[in-house]
Amino acid sequence: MKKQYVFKKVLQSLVTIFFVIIFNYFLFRIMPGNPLAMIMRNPRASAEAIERTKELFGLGQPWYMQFFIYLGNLIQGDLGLSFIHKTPVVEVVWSRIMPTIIMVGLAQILSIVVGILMGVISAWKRGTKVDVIALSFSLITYSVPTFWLGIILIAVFSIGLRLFPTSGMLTPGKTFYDTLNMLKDYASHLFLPVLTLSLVLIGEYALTMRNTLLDVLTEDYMTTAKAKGFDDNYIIKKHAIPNAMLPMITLIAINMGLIIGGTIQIETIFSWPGLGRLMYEALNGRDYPLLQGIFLLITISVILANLIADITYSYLDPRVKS
Amino acid sequence: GSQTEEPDAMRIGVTVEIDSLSPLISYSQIGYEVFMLLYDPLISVDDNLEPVANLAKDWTLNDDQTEWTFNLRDDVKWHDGEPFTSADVVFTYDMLLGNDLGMYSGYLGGIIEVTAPDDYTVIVKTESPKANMLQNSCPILPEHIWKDVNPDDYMTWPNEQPIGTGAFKFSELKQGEYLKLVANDDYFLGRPGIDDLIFVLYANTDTMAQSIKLGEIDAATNFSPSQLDSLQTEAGIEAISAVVLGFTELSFNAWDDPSSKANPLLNDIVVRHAIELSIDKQSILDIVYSGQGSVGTSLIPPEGFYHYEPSADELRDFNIDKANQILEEAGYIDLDGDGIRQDSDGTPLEFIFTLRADNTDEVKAGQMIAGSAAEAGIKLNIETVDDGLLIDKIYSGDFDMFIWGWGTDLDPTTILNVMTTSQIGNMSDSNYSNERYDQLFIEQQTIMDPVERQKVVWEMQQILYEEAPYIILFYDNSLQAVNTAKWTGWKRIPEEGGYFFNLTNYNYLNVQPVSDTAPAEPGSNTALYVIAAVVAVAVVFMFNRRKKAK
Amino acid sequence: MSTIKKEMRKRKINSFMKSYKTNTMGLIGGGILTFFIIVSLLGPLVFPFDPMEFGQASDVLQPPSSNHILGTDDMGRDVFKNLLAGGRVSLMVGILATIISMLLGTTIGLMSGFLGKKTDMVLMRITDFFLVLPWLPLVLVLAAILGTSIWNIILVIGLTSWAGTARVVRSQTLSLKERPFIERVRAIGADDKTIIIRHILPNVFPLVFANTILVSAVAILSETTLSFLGLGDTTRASWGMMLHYAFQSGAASSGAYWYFLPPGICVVLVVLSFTFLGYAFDEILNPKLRRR
Amino acid sequence: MELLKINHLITYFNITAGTVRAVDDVSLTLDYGESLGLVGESGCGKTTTALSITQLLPTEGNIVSGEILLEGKNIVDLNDTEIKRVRWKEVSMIFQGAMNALNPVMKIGDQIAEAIILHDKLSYKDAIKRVEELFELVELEPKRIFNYPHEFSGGMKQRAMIAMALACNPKLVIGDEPTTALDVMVQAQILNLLDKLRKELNMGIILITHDLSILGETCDKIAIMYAGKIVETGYVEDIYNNNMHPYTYKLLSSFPNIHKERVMPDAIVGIPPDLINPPSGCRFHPRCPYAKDVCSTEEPKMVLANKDHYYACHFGGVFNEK
Amino acid sequence: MKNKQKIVSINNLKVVFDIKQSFINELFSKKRKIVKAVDGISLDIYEGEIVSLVGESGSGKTTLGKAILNLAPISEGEVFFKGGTVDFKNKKEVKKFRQKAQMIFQDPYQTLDPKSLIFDAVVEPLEVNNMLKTVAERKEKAVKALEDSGMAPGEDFLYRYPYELSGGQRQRVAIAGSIILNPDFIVADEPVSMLDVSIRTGILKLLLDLKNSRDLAFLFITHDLSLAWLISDRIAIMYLGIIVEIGTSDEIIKECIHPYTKALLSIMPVPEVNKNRVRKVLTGEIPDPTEIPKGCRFNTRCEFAYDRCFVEEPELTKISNDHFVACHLATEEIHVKS
Ligand SMILES: Nc1ncnc2c1ncn2[C@@H]1O[C@H](COP(=O)(O)OP(=O)(O)OP(=O)(O)O)[C@@H](O)[C@H]1O
Ligand SMILES: Nc1ncnc2c1ncn2[C@@H]1O[C@H](COP(=O)(O)OP(=O)(O)OP(=O)(O)O)[C@@H](O)[C@H]1O
Ligand SMILES: [Mg+2]
Ligand SMILES: [Mg+2]
Repeated sequence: MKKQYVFKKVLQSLVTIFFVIIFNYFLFRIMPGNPLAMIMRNPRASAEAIERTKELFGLGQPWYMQFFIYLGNLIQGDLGLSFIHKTPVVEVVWSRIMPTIIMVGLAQILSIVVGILMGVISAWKRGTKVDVIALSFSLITYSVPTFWLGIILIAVFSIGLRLFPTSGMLTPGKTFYDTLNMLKDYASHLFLPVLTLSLVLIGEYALTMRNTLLDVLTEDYMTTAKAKGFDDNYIIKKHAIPNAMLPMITLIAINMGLIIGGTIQIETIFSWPGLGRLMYEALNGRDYPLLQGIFLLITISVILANLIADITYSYLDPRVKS
Repeated sequence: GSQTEEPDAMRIGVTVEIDSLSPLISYSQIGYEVFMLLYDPLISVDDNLEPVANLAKDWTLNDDQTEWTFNLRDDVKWHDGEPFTSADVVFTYDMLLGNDLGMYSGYLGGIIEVTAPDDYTVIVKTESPKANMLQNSCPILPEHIWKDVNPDDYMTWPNEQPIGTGAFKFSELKQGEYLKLVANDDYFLGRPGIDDLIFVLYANTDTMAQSIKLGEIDAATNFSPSQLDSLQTEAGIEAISAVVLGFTELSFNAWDDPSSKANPLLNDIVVRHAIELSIDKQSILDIVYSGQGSVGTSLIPPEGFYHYEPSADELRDFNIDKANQILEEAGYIDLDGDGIRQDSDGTPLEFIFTLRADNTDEVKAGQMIAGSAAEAGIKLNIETVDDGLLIDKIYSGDFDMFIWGWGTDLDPTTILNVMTTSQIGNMSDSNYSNERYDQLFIEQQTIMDPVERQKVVWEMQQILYEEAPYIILFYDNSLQAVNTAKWTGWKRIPEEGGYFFNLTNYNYLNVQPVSDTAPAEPGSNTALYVIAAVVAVAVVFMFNRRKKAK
Repeated sequence: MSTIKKEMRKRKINSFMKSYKTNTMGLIGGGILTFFIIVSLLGPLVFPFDPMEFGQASDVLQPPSSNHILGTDDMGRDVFKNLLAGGRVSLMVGILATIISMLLGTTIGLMSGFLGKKTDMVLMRITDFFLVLPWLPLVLVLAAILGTSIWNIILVIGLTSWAGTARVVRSQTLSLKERPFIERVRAIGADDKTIIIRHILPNVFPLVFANTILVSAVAILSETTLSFLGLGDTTRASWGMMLHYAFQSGAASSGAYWYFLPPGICVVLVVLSFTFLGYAFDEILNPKLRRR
Repeated sequence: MELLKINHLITYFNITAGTVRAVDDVSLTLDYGESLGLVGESGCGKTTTALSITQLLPTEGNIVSGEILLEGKNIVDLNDTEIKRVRWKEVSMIFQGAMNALNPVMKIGDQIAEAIILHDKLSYKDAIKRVEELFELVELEPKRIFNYPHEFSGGMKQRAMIAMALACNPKLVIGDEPTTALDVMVQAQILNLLDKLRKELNMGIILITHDLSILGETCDKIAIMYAGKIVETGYVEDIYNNNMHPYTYKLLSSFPNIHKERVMPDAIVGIPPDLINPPSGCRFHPRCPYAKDVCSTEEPKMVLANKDHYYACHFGGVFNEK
Repeated sequence: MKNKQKIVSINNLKVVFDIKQSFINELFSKKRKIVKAVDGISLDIYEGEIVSLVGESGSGKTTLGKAILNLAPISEGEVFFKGGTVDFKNKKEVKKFRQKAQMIFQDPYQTLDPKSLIFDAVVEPLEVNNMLKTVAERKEKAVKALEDSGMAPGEDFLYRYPYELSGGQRQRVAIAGSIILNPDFIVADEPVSMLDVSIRTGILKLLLDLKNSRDLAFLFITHDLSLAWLISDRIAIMYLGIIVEIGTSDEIIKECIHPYTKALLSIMPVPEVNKNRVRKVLTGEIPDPTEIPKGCRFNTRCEFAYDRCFVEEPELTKISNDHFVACHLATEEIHVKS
């Protein structure tokens, strides 16, 4: 029965992905602009080179032909050539994907753990000072523009306290003779971007956790659990949190899309060599194939995240029908 | 102990990533800079920007000035140990001539044939005398590498491990992070003083400015004026405003054709003149660029030998009254009193003024221009777009006016070419056409005597200045900073010029580390302690909760 | 009789105000927001500001002084006046974008939930689609397509932020639709239009209202982000554009805190006030939270 | 010694609108193996009385005074840990609406087992064995112990709830409207089951309901509650046949009796009072057809009518006089 | 009874619900799942008559009530109203019919829009049916309807919100809203089951009054046999979508034949002290309506079921004038001893 549900969700996701592919393609086609910016604005370029570049990227073909070629290539895992880099999009994207995954992953884990903890404490101690502090903290971080927060953190931690480097992922070009040193370097570079992104996320997670938990705490089964003689800790852990986690799972998945937006800002501020910045560069350079590739990748990961959330949900919440 | 192990690494902050490691593909300024370090041309320029022997130790020109003979050095080796010979030169030139690819192919215009009578001699035949032969900075590529590349793939072959003869060897390119080069110990002009040369990519200049203060990088360019001010007060850092070859212009759509999508009123030179007269270039320069640069006049920047300075009565300095006067005389009168002048048909002088959103300086300049043009009764409606979209508009001729800039070469040909009729639909971004100008353009390419050539080039600039398809706004400077506490031997080229990005690799070869500087690693240990502390607190917290739960 | 209805409305508002007055969060949020609305309405009248007018070169990036209480910016303009004028733009973007988003979200949610079947399926697919599309990239691309005038920015933010509302309204409508009182109205002979307008809409309204306020917060943040990424309207003096110019001109690295901090703090405060209000209204209008 | 003796219990809710005098001087007694029906209209304080016994009142609810003696020990004075030990081990509850009283994301068997593990210190395996026995006891299939609540029908959930209530062999079970939401047939099944179990296990049961007619077959004693007060209490026979309080009389005659003549019974006019501002004197006087002046001024005292049969009325049995 | 006109006549009415199958399930599962909520019911209701429909939860009582008013999809059969067929495809006809036939719902706490004033709730039927244009007229009508429903003085209640009323009052408001159009027939779906006993009889009395004063006919749905007995002329016992027994109230209470009716009767709580009463508590619950048992659909819970019951479905057979039963035992005249 569950299998059927999973199957259905997978199929639904596939349909969405298909629509995304089409939408994705045409969205970028109706974007004005020309991929030849780089060449065009260089006085040393020759007319032939410009012509040839156009041809190389199939820009001479009618749009529907371009679309079918695109679809055909896509099926073979070929996302085309990046206009700017003149290398396959897959390679360009691949070289930038890990930094983003690591940063986003760490930030997600950190903010989920802290956010949930804060939400739980805040709900449980509703109305107390602890709650007020946690709530204000959540609401404030929720209201701060990501990039501004990043800049301020740099000002405080890098410039003021000189604790962490301002930017990059590793000290550039440095040769590391042992892994510990490298990890140290990596960690110190990771700290600020992860902190920024986490701060932005923690607020939302904490608020949601607090609210759902408050809802759950009013449910009758909480009274039952209390009547059974359990202490608060146990009730929260065993009865309240598992129920309150359900909306969190959906939120975490939905947040994936928003986090990508956050990474664009964070990667720009911290010069983090990830996908967000690549996407922004591609946008400014009108690198359609690259943009399409990244957008597709991001969208598919969001869809997959939602799919995983749905499936996890169906396993955590026995009420989900087959 | 680390002193001996750690190489002397120079980190240079840049804000644009190299677009490709293949000279056939790249069109970027950073690409030009890097290829200059990885490869060598036959002839390069010295710190006076004069031609100087490089791979060619000397050269001769025959009497009718159409055949050049270059004698090559015989002690040059490629980075992979292969010897460098004339075959490499022939191969490179043939490849570029046959394919017309990359930013260097433009230098080879007029060459008919390249031959190698022996291993260390190259003969280049040209159609007619070629004035810019010695300004040809085209890198020589290794035949033994490139011969295996299918000519059909030249446009996409990434040249991931460039092999050159240059002062630096390629080490690694981390997309989105940095490009690392290492010193070529066997460089025929002597090993550079820098061990590792790392171009570090920044996504914004703000953190880049912080980084150089913190010692994370040793040099950088492209700062904003206010950052320059704060960098100049920093000890151990030399921040400069460098004159570079290039300018920022306001370009009109000067396409004099009924099919033009531009506002036809722009074809009236009086209108273009009036707009220029209404622009207070100096005050824009002062406010937007903190005065870093100089007010612009003609197409070729003043540092170049070929720069033409308009005479006093030609000059259109800021003068609102005059702008109003010439418009009045030409019959543009504000009849309906809305502050905007109209032509005799009642069409108002109202234009779309396109600006590049990501260039804040241009946006600000544009806003100031729009403000003062209004005082001359001309309405400029600002629209901000990104580069790609602007290119699109330029390409389709669907624009009135915009601001952008050009970087130029020592030789005037490339930039003069932009205004020729044949470039409409290609490089031309004003759709300007003038027969006399086109004629002179061909002529100047063949005049070997610089003084004679200067006259022709001056006339060309005079035509442009008079007809004003461009308003050259400023020769804006490049704001650069270097760390003088860690490195010595910095030299500005030319005197008012910069350390980098100015067509010579002098500084890369001659800068030396200050011997006793220890590599600065800002607080990476502290960072670890902080992280450890956070983890510890978390663990203690969890542990406590456990205990309570029991 | 209409006087009685008015009386009823008054009673409703009074009871709302009574709950509101005891809600600290709501009071703080309302206070901050009122302050900003008044200031941004009156400020530019008292201190006129034209974003296209520049100061003198000698005025560039001057620290706070008696002439310029918040110093000057990179173009020699008074930061304080800019801030006042910027509030107007930012609030306008927030409110107009929210209206678009709410109209879209509510209509789509209502239709989807009430009509069900195929309409629901199609609309929900579209909604899901907008929900999974990564928001900022989409906004960036749309802004690039449409151009960067303030109206386009409003449109883009409105067009991309309705999906959440639509979802919420739909699920609320679905549950309302099954409620016996709707069945009763149907049995009386009312058609769908009457049911939606007279019964569903008033019942989803509290939810939409609280949501609206939260979306306003998001819209203001969005404008800031877009401007920061260079897709703002350069002819307007919004807080986002101020931050953009401040960042571009290196205000943060060159220590011009007076240029960089105030717009950011204003954004935080206004967004915070919206969020506070949203939470407060949610608590007052959707009283499930109040139970415990 | 009685199993349970409640003396002058007063429980108030302090809310913004005022003080809700939900339980106002309630006294009850219950012996081992005895069952007591607590009857009254909605909102008269039945649930509050029940929750007061195990001190599961929501935060705004307080026991103001009175004592609750469980096997002679006053459990009002117990501290937090002590009362937790009383809950479920001594006094367990079957809640109103079992559908909400079970945790939806936890297997039913586990929900029962956790209470056994907590109070009887059994291993999980032994606890599960006990759950199986309990399932058999309440006529559920033991193989379904690992089902989730939503997989059970309403009646089955109520049985599971009963099994849970019996898990630790409590001395007292409080059933708060255990059958209200159920279908007629299932209601009969559950009532039969409860009756059977009480006799087998010799527990005391308090059965809270507003349906007086179901108590005739299942209860030994009945307490009639009105507006926070007990108005009449006694053995079933006394309540049904010799009732003294007009409210009891009116309530009882609201139920049609298919064995008697078909006459439409009289309704009780009006609605129960607001417990923030209860009527002065006898709280029933505004709805009482026999009320005299004294009823609105003087609160009637409990009067003994028969053995263990008390009523609170100035004019006990007045309705018989006409 | 026979001298009265038939007001509603239902002929072999069936209502089938598709269990919502997703596209995928439809692709893969073998057959469609359907619920035969009402599975062939014929019933006549006469002017001024109250017919009660009694049965366990899920037996299809509500569905039948709704189907009569076309609030549930009819898959087979017809409904005649005052002799004419109601063509449920014609929207106008449905609307006209609805004015004459109204419904009262179970839960008074849910049946009024919390955001509408009592006035609006009562007057809404007039508005949606475009009757009585002026507000004054409507108000007069509303006050009357309220007062007829026992909410006097009506004026006092017009401008209140539902949350300001008690459950009984809300149910009266709902009734006022139903009678304001002067209907001839009302389906009352468990109108008192959510109310306290003390209030119940008031509502029941109101219904009886309305029946008598306006000659209104009711289909009174309940699961409480004693209530049905109290107010109705006839009682129909429903089980799994069909009527298994129907007769006058006294016949059903005193002389019922069907084992299911007997079981229902035996478990009726009675306010008497009777510790030794034998209750025929049926085991288990009503079967899943997607899988109705073959033969007599009561066979799974019937202690008297024999072979025939497992193969042949019994017809509703006349026992006496108004008394019909669908049971093989009854027709074979082997009357079950109680
Ligand atoms: N948490 C609370 N806050 C304020 N008042 C409350 C609270 N819980 C109950 N009350 C009030 O206390 C009174 C008694 O409520 P209680 O739930 O005990 O009644 P009940 O007899 O169990 O009614 P029902 O039959 O509806 O369950 C009611 O007037 C109710 O409104
Ligand atoms: N819209 C629907 N879709 C699918 N099945 C339905 C629908 N409405 C009712 N049913 C099913 O039809 C059967 C009869 O339901 P109905 O509500 O008519 O029963 P009822 O006798 O009124 O029960 P209750 O006493 O609980 O109100 C039930 O099995 C129910 O699940
Ligand atoms: Mg209760
Ligand atoms: Mg029903």
